[in-house]
Amino acid sequence: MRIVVQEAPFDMGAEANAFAAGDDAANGAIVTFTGVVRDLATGDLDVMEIEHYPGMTERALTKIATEAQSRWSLGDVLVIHRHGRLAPGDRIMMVATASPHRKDAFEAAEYLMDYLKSRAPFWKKEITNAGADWVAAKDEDEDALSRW
Amino acid sequence: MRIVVQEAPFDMGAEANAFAAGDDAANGAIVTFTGVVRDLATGDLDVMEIEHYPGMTERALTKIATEAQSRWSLGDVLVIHRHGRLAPGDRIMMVATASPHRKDAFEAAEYLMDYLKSRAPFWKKEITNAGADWVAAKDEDEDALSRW
Amino acid sequence: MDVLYFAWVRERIGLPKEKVETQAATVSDLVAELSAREDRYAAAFADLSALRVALDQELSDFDAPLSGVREVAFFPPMTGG
Amino acid sequence: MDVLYFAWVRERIGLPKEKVETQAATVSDLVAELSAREDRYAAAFADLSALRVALDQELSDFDAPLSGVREVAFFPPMTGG
Repeated sequence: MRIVVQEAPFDMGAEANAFAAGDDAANGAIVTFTGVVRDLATGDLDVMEIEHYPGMTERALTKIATEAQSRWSLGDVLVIHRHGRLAPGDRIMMVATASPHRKDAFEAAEYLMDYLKSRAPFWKKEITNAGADWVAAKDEDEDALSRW
Repeated sequence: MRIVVQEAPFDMGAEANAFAAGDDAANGAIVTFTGVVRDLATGDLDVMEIEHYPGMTERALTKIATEAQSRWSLGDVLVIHRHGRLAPGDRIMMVATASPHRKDAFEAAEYLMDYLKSRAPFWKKEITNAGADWVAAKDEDEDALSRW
Repeated sequence: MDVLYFAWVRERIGLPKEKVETQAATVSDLVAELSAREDRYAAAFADLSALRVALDQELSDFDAPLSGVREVAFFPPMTGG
Repeated sequence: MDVLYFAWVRERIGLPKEKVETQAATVSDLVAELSAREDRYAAAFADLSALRVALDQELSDFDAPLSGVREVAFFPPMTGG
């Protein structure tokens, strides 16, 4: 398991390759999810600022990843999440899962994402010419947890 | 949409980065699935040989990807599938999806995988010291189609 | 008409592709015609439930008519991914 | 006890962290105590349904006892990923 919380950008492709390189050929299925800063519908997002809770963040991510490993047959799990100032198009975070079964790899990645959205202490703020707004949590993200 | 059928190895990380680079920041969610040649339980797989049906393969993959694009809100779709001789640990194939919504990106990638398993004309043969065996299609792979 | 064979169908029949002159109306008729030729065809086509067929590179079935078809392919269930 | 604030809770209260000497038995008691201090606290804690609380870096709830707790954090629902 590798949990990374950092301000610096990360290279999604290099991380995916490094993750897969650790594989022992027992895990035929590798899934990655990468989150990218979306521009607003109005197209005027200047900066996305991501605040987090140092200490709790790592604990929460580790707990979520450990739970995923106990629920599915996983060879390895990777979680990377950035904080600080990001621009549209920047990668915010990624998760990766390796498993002998594609269903497990997919489900575990979705589980990680669902919990990461609503149970890891990150808060997003969108900054435009018009001002700054904290992103509101979505009911659908909270609801997504009920399926697990 | 990019559909690639090739004998040569591909660089999963480079492909993932190239796929994401084409993104216009409207698609916040990128999912990749990569299939790796698994060793056998007995640990003695020497070579996996993948036969395909040139011409039909590209048609079938294009049809599957086009159907995925019509079902989900996707920015782009990538499918790469190798044929020829592969060794344990080699990457066989990958799919990638980009979408404004993580649910769409995940579902479309799972759909691509399910159809690719049972509806694209590839056949795997496992070669060990003891001989060569064509991999039998699994009922569970055929059954997986019924959910779509 | 081009007839193609893949995977163990190809191995059992012993060739990947051949030209077949036929008046067969359906895929089943063609299968019967080929099976009557030689044992290796009869062996390959013994269990049709273990086979798939594509007509002009589109998956089809054994009842399908062959009129206008230029390429027929026989193969086992696919195992991609 | 360390009390931490994040996101708009931090902005409304005007600081990220403070030491609080309190005999509050539960999180709710602490919230009431802070809210009584100054308007900015009362404003931040006006709608508890819009807030989450963590005790020693584990998500908890407003009924939870504070005995033995060294770090309390208040923040809005999380929006990671």
